[in-house]
Amino acid sequence: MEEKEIITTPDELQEYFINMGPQHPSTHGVLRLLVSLRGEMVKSIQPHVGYIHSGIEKMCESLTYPQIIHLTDRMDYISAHINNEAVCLNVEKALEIDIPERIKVIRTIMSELTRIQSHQLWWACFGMDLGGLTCFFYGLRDREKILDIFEETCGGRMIVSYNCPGGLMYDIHPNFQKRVKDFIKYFRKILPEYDQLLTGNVIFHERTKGIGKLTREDAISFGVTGPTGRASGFSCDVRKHEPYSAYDRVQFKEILFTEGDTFSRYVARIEEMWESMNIIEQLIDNIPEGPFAVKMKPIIKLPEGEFYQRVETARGELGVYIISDGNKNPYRVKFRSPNFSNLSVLNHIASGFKIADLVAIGGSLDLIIPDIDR
Amino acid sequence: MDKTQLGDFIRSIAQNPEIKEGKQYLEVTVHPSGLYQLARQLKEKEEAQFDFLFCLSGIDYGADLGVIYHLRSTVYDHTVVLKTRTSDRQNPLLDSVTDIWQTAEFHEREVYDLLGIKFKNHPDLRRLFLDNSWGFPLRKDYVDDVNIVTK
Amino acid sequence: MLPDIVALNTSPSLSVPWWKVVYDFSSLTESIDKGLHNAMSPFWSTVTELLIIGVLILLFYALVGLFLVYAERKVCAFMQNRLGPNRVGPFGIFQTIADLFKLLFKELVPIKNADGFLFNLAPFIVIIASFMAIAAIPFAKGLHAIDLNIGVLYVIAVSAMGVIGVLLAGWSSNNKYSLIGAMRSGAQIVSYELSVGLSIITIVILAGSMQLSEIVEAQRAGWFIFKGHIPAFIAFIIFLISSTAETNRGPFDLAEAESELTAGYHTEYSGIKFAFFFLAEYINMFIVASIAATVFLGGWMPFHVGHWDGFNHVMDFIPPFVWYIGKTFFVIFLMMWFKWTFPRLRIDQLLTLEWKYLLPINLVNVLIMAFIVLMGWHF
Amino acid sequence: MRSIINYLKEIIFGVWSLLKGMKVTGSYFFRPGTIVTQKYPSNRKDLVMFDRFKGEVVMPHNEKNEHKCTGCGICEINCPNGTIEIISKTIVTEDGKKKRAIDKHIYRLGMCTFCALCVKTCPSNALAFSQKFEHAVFNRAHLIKTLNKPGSQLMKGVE
Repeated sequence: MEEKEIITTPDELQEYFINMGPQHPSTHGVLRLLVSLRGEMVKSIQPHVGYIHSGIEKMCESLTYPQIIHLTDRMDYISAHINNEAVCLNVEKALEIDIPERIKVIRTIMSELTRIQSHQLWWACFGMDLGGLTCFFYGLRDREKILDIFEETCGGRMIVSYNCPGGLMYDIHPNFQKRVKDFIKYFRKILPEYDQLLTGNVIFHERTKGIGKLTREDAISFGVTGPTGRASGFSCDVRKHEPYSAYDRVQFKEILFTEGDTFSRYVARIEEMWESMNIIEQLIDNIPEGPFAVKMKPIIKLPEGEFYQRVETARGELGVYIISDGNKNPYRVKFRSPNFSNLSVLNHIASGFKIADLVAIGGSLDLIIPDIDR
Repeated sequence: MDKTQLGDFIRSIAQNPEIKEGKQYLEVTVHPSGLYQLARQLKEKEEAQFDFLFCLSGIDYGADLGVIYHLRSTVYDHTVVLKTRTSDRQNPLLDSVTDIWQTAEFHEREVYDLLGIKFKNHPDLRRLFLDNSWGFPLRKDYVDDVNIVTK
Repeated sequence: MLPDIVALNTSPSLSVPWWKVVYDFSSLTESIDKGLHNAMSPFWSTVTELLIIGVLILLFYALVGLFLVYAERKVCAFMQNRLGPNRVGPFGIFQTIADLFKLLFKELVPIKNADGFLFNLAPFIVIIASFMAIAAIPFAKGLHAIDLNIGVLYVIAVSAMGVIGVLLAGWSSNNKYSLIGAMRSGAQIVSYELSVGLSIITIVILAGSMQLSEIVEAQRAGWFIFKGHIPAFIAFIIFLISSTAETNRGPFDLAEAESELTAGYHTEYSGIKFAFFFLAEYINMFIVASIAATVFLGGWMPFHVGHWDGFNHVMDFIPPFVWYIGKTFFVIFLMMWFKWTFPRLRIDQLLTLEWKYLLPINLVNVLIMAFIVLMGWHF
Repeated sequence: MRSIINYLKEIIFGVWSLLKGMKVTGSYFFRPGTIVTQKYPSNRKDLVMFDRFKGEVVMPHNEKNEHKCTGCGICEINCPNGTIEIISKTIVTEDGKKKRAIDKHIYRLGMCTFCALCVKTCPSNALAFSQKFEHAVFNRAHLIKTLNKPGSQLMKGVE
């Protein structure tokens, strides 16, 4: 039998590109992923960011320190309060001000509420990414309760602007404690429903287990922090390692997993919601009396030097790096945003999987695009 | 290791580093030519193990352009700040640390985008946020009459 | 010889009171048929009958489509703690009509480099496939557009035709998302067609006929889902799963997975062409639910329990049409429930489910059923 | 044999987990009392916003058409976006002294980010937030508002 030449298309010609984004339902914002595919297999992903680059770092150079805070709201708008807190803590550290206990405790409670509502929104969107639309509405329904607490105390729902250097903008609302307690009671009852709907579901297990594995070494090398990093076994919780505000006096455990797949990233966040509720319960009845803000000079000038503050936002480690030349404006502000590093790992963990998995992995990284673009 | 031990350690492996004990972290300034070697050693030496680059920022000092690396060891939980600066504003060129810490790939692209500092041996040095028609907005001499309004 | 389009197998019983018609439509259809034959030539009477049936089915089609869209929106809203449409009319019942007008008035966006002919043809193929399938469904006793003696085969064959439209739509749109969606849909329907067929064949073995009216008639003593022991129940579950997959719904909506492929094969469609796809999806759901109701749940047969004569009599009092609609909507509700609870599968898992789970179970199930029928163990 | 048992176990476990999920959605379906939708435009009359809600910046006037703004310009300095612009004038008080007072307190709602720095830093508490949140207008020029009412004066005793 004579040998026939088999004509095959070379690998690189079978690849084609598909643009996910800037407007795409699964990217939750204006992120563009240039995905190289072969069939349904993802070969590589090039993230294109910058569609909502707003130059926050440049703007900060011409603003005073209290004015910077409202800009940080707009970076990671889902954990706005924690961003605010990071700048305030940094300014207070630079000025060496002692913050009264009351402020610290309130800030911690607010941070944890922010974390819960952020994870609720993430759960909602993650469910939607995987095709379970009902999750979206349940998540938002419960998030609304926290947003109401924010609205009553801070006057804003997402963009709270509740911190200022030296304390808080206003004291907590008289209803605050009661509302928070009601919420915790309610949410402890609702959270198992999340598990019934999604966590235990066999389809969900199939979709997430073993998908997008990230090893601990890669997590550290890529600087992946937050629940994403902790799901890979990278102990990176700033609340534990460098406690700020009132985290040094509360008991909570750092959620660590070793699998590093989409499912463990999911469970890590669900577990964090339980832990956050524990933290709030420890503090809500023990808010000390005292002033809600320290008297500050009308014009805040930081001493010359460099100041770095790390906080744990809902998505990972946020670093605020202020270089001051002694003026009322900072010389340079750098925000080390968690999402920026988390995005960089996407190509590494998602190539070799299918498009549907890319959506699941992207959802489990919980990217907030304005935080990437800043 | 605490700050003084770290300082001694860095003196032993780097060529004439400029070491300053900052309030928070130990700050080490090195010449660009020695940066890559020092960084690699900081990552690989058994007693240092700075495996986590948690912040990489570019800065315009006015005359010089600089890059600041915040390093932490997840094993020993100690932190060091590496700094380097170059006075070449037209064509600043530094060594890339992407092969030591992979997170540097994006961070260096950001620095290149906003400050115009180029990195040698970077796998994919393109602009990140802005397109090529822009200048380098985080430089202090950047002017933009349309987008920057000051009162 | 005229084609007996209307009411093929019913005995003439013209002496019943008029309200009895809701229990047996055959006398009504028969008398219309007779009247028409007396009034005009056989050719024209057939044409008139065809026209009447065509218009009736078209009306029914539109009404069911509109109602199902509304029902789906309300059901999903209630499952999600929402109100759903509530602005147009009381409880928003005119919302879908408003939507229909909106879609009618919308611009049909032409697509650059699209294959124009196929692009325009695709929605019609999809809608004609569903239109043809609806003709074979027995709505009530004697209310049949066409009662083929291979009705089951016909419905399976015709409803599978819709995938051609989906494939054409995906191919001709000049859009990679559409193409991926269409290819997924092709793989999906080719696989799941097997399960649909086999699970119905399980019941065909039990019923001994492929004629839908006879299958219904055979369930006078008891619905097949009860009559056929466990195999019939398993067949019902498999039919539910695979028919959900065949209609591109629920956890199997990979062809239009909106979080992955924006809208899949109908990404580029707009206006009334999009509405056709949308409507066809709901009508397909209605058709598979009707088949499930007919084959497994006794069609328009009332619910009877053994020798409880009083109870059976009360059940008989409810008109067959209501029984039929009730059963169909029960199945539709189940499908909606699936859709609004489960996350979506991945394409390889979808095929795994079919080839590794449903198909083997189905084959074993057919064997068991054949054995049961052979031994006469069924009720 | 073992593999068949595992196979069946897998199926039963899978179906059971799916049924648990359906229980959640199904139970909500049959409990319309849990619906959380607010019928917004029709519930406008009894819609109460929280009293701290940051709707827009207003300058409260008393019944004698007096406000507390001295025109010091601190809010203008503190505003990060240039939302506030104060146009001042010189007036002659009753005892013949010349004094600075506001002519117009211009507030650009379209630029405001609701950081509350102006309200918080105002030395005479002249500014406040209103709870109005329906800001949509057809013309962008309508978003530029003058906060002091025409003919209003500085309240007595406010320096």
